[in-house]
Amino acid sequence: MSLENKEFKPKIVAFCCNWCSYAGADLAGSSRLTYPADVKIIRVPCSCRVNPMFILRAFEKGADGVIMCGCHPGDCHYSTGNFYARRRMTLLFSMLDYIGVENGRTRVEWVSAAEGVKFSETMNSFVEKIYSLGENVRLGDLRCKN
Amino acid sequence: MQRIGVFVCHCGSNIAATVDVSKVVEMAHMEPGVVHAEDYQYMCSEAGQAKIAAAIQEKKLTGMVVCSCSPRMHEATFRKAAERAGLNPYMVEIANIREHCSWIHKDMEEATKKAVILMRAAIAKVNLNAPLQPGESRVTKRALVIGGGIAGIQTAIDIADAGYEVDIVEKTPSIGGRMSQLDKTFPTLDCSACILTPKMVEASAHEKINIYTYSEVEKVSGFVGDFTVDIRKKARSVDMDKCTGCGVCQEKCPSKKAPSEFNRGLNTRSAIYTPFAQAIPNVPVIDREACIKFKTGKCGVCSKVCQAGAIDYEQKDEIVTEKYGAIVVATGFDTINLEKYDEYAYSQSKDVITSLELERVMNAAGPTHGHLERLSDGKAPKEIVFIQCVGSRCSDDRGKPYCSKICCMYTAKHAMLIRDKYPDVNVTVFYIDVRTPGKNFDEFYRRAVEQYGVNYIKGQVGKVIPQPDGKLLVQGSDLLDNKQILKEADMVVLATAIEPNPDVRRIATMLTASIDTNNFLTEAHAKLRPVESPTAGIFLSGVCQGPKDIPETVAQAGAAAVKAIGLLAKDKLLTNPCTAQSDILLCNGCSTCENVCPYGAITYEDKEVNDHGIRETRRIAVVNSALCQGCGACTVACPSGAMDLQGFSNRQIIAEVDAICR
Amino acid sequence: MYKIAKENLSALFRLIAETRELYLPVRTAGQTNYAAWSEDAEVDIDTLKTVKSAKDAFFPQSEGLYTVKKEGKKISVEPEALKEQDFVVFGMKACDVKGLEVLDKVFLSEPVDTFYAARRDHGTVVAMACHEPEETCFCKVFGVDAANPASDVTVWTVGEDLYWKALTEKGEALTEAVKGLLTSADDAAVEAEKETIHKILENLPYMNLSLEGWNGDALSEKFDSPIWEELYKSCLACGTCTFVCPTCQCYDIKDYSAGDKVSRYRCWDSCMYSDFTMMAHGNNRTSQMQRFRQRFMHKLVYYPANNDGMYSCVGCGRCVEKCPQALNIVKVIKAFQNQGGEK
Amino acid sequence: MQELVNRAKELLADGTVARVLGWKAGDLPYNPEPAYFEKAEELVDFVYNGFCGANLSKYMIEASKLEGKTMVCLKPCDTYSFNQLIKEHRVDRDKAYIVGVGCKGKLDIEKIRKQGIKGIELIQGAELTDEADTLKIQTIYGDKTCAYADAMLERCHVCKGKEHMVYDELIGDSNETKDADRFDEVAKLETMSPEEKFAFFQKELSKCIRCNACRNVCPACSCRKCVFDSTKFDSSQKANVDSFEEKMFHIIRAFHVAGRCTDCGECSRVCPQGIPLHLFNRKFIKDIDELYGEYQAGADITSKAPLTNYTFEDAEPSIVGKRG
Repeated sequence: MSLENKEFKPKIVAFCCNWCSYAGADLAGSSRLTYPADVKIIRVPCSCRVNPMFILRAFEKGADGVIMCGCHPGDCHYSTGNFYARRRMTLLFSMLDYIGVENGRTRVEWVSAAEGVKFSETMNSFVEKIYSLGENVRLGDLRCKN
Repeated sequence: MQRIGVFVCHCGSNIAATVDVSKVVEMAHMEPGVVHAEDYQYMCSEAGQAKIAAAIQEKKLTGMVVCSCSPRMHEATFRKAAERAGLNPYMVEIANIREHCSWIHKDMEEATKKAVILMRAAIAKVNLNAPLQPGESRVTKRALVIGGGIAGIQTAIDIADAGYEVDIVEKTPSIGGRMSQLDKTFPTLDCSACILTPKMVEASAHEKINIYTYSEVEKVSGFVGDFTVDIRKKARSVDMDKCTGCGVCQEKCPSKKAPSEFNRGLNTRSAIYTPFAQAIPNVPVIDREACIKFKTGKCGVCSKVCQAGAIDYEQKDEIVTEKYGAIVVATGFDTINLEKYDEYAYSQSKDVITSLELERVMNAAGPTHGHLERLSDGKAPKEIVFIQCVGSRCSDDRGKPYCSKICCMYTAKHAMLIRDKYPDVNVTVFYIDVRTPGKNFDEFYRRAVEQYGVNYIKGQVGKVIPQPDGKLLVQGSDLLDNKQILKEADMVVLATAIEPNPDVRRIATMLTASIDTNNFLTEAHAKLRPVESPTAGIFLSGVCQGPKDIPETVAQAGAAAVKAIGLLAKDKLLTNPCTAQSDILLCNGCSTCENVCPYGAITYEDKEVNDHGIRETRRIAVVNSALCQGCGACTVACPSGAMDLQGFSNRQIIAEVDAICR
Repeated sequence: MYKIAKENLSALFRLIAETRELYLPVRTAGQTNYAAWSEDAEVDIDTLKTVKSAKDAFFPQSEGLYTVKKEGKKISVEPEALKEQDFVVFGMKACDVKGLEVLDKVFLSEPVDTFYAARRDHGTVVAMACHEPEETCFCKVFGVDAANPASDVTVWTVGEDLYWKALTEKGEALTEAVKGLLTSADDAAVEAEKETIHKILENLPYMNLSLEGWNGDALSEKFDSPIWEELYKSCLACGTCTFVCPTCQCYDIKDYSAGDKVSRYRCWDSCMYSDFTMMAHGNNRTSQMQRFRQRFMHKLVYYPANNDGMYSCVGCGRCVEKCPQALNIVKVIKAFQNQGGEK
Repeated sequence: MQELVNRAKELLADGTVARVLGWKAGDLPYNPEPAYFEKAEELVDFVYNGFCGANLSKYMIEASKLEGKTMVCLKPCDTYSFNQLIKEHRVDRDKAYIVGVGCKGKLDIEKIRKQGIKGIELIQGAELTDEADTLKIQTIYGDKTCAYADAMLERCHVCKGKEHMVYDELIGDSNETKDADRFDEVAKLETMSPEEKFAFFQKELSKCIRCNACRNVCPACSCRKCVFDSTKFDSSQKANVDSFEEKMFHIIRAFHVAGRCTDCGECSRVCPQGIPLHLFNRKFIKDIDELYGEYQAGADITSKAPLTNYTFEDAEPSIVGKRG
């Protein structure tokens, strides 16, 4: 392994709801639609399970970008979960933007189980954005930096 | 500390071709808690599962991680394998290194690194897993159907035929619903009563069906499999057991000025009445608002003429409490109030009527005994205009944003029937679009146009102006010819939008079933679970879920019945253990979680707590795990972190985040 | 005695910073606190009371103790290095200097707190007389002379000049290092200043507060007094008083996990907090009354009982200024004085 | 104030209330403290003047557990907090006898000190009955004056109004003190570049000492145990160890009270480091107003809170990057 490789490799956390987006990611996989390995997916039952604490925690521990995917509004497995998630994330992202964190580091995208292509495209574009923003220096605990 | 086993699957070459599985195994050994790690060609195979079982037993594993395909594929397989080997199935986590890794990455080094990270996240999570046990709840083998229209009747018959007791609660004095008010049905032109009445009789005669008419649901508590419902039987003032249905009381009743609900207020009925001839039960009720005896204390004619002695002025409302395993909502619809549509002169002219009123006019049992005549002067009309989409597909707040779906077809039916019976009457239909997706629907509409010469004009009517001579001047536009049209008509029929029965809001609240912005009940999934409410044990039948015609309603009624039967067939329900739990010491009792729960699974109780020596009574959230579906909305709404989700706890997810970011 | 014109102070700070770290009152976003000097720092030696005391310079709000690292299955422990760099704290007032004395008794007695001891060894304190004491001050009650703080170096601001006097070896060493910027002066101006300060102090409302009855022997009498039940009621259980206090010394030890390494650090804790000294069974003190009582009993009874009658309050008055609900140690002392424990 | 004291005596005497929750005179001209009075004679210490800024509604959580009713003095802005606490079942309306007290703007001693006024011995003009718009301040360094408005708390300059949202009776008149829009500062920050915003908040938050005063005074932060004190999230980092922790704390705190914060301004009033904490809460309030319709927490006790509500057409989170 070329550990000497010091070029920027972002850490990207993707929260995916079990019913739509995680399945969408599975479909991207079975369709062999590639996206960078920087993205790591965490499965949650619903986008409404994603606590803003999780997102800040990811940044604290060194994530350079956090993306949350859920069912399209109106299609939530639990009927209303993504509606709440949408408001929560809108406010949280707005707050992060307000304190000067580049808003490209956070994103919400609705991806259905049938949208493997969209999942892959979303991840590709998100990763590209994070590369353009570079390392996350405004959020993050110094103790987690090496 | 857990004793964790890690099992890395090659999936033939699906994983192994891109991920260095031996490296993943090597790295697994480095992780805290891991006491065993191995790889195998196909973990999901018999042999693979045997390896897992052996490791669980030999290494006394308390948790395990399988690095393999998506959990959506084989999580159940591995959980069962673990359970067979004596490990709680909820101590199994899957690291998805196929769909999320080997299949989408080409570079082996990169894919291996990612696989290791995904594995670490799963290990970090499983370190915090706790054994979970699905709960059990009993199922009361009895169903409640709210609403006795065709939807409710069909659902009840289907459930009863499967051998389960069913109660129908109907608000009006008779079952039958809207369909009983219809004259003919499209696209076959069957007589509505002719096909409905046998169903009504079948339901009433069914030994498993019990019908509460003139009754309303008062209170609902409990949850799937175990609902307790209070039903208010409104005082009928007639003893159901004694009444023979002879009808003399109605004949002799001196108060005959009450508007007939059944005939949409187009004529009147007596104070003691059955809504229509084929009513079931054939037992009248006394309308206490209209009854002279109730208003003045004098009269009592009905009591005098009743040979059976069935009249009981002293009767009071009665509350019946019953237990049910499943509840089907079939509350149907009504037409919208037209007061905001002044331009159609509905309130100004008796000759502007709704389509449902036209049904009554054309019906032999209706106010005109089936003769097509103007309600103002009884003259036969020569020119009839139908206006489509009155209040449907409306962009402002006067009407409804949705398509009422049935109007195009019943208007074609009306037009056809009129042209058939009265060939000298001209029929014009103003429409926005004609929508006929259904078996034999378009053919039916084309017959109206081609065979019966109905004049369809694409365009909207701006205004209907009553003329001094009693005619109605219709101002419309013809979009295809791009011209204004002025037409004199003798009658105007409005295809009035339908809306859910106004009672549904109250009922939905009692059932904690969600309703959408148009007051239609929400289905659990728009495509995949169209007859279930998101609230477990609540099923949807008919128009309460969305506009539909009779065959669709009957189909959905049957589907709802099947879903209810599927529930009633079980003796016990296993409940998903990945439910929310409230920490009694952290809960503020603030009700925030309750407000976001789509299932009404959260209630509040005053509980005695001992908070490290401080004893007090606190208002605490309690999750009914039989109702909770585990979405987690409450866990984020809860500011103190008292509410947590088993299987996806805050600490578990945070552990995954940490592992990924480390 | 030396002096330096105030306008040359930045030159002085620059010169000190060449050889030593320099901490001094710096204004950031409208508030003055001790911070490391830099060219851009907005030095503010006119504000009488920094929000936090100068305690941080010797006992930082949080400091690492050691780090545990994991590589594969190998685990290594790396202790945090002790302070090795000489540093100067400039501008400490008499009360804060006295505060160090209180801390010394805790941290320098056996077992010695090596982190604190290293900072004390390497730190030189330049104390500053209080030019304009305020109504919240009551240092005199605890035997502190605001006009004449005794430390490594003492400075007075008089008119456009700052008078400088070294009192210890460390002070002499610092003076030597900056001598180029100092000019000799006589004591006259300083003596006059002292007298002015003393006069002001006489007139401050709290200066004659009586500590009668507060001593190490007063334990059970004070502890059991019903007055506490009255006093604590509006306490928010925040840590403001503790964190602005120059003598509060309680800390918690916590771990921070950063993936493959865990840092153990300590950070100030407050006995006002409901989770202070939280243990598996819960908290020793279950009510806010008990926590509130603890803080003042510690300052005025327990500490003197163990330290030859020395109180662990120095009368800086920060709690008087900063308590969100206007509770403070003066009100506590007065409440007992007024009610004489008769209740 | 005498009217208040008289009324309190009456209510205590006729047994309507078991205690009075108000303010007790301090030993300096500006430091009254929230206090309970159980006997008529204790009311000699009762005070209500310009320095009685404390919002007493949160004390009613504990007072609701006591035997009998508590007469509580609430200023117009405090009543929003009380309503919100009713809504969240944290106080018992039946245990409170709410006297809505008039307010002519509350004073901030820090603002007076910021004008270089020190050694304060006496302050005149802070009583509710005082008509003058200038405070006369006697200090050991001579007599000073300060315009009343210049000494007012920030929140009073953006006052929500003179109306009490909930009360049993009203005593005293209020003044109009609003002379600024509460969203002006937020709007100004919003127009800055990310670098400027970051620098601003970094500087402000670097002062945070994690004393928890903002949290503990906040009527919306009424959790029995804060997430930052519990092990539930592995988030109980007690002190400021790294600049990230203050950000985490203040963002999450603001988020937890989003849609519940009445903008009572107590957080900013009590911060020992003068951090304008209201800028966090108001950002959420402004966003909520703009995105989900105007909402004032505590204006009533029945409306659905913005974060427990939704519409199908709600803005997408991507709006954050698209707005001006």
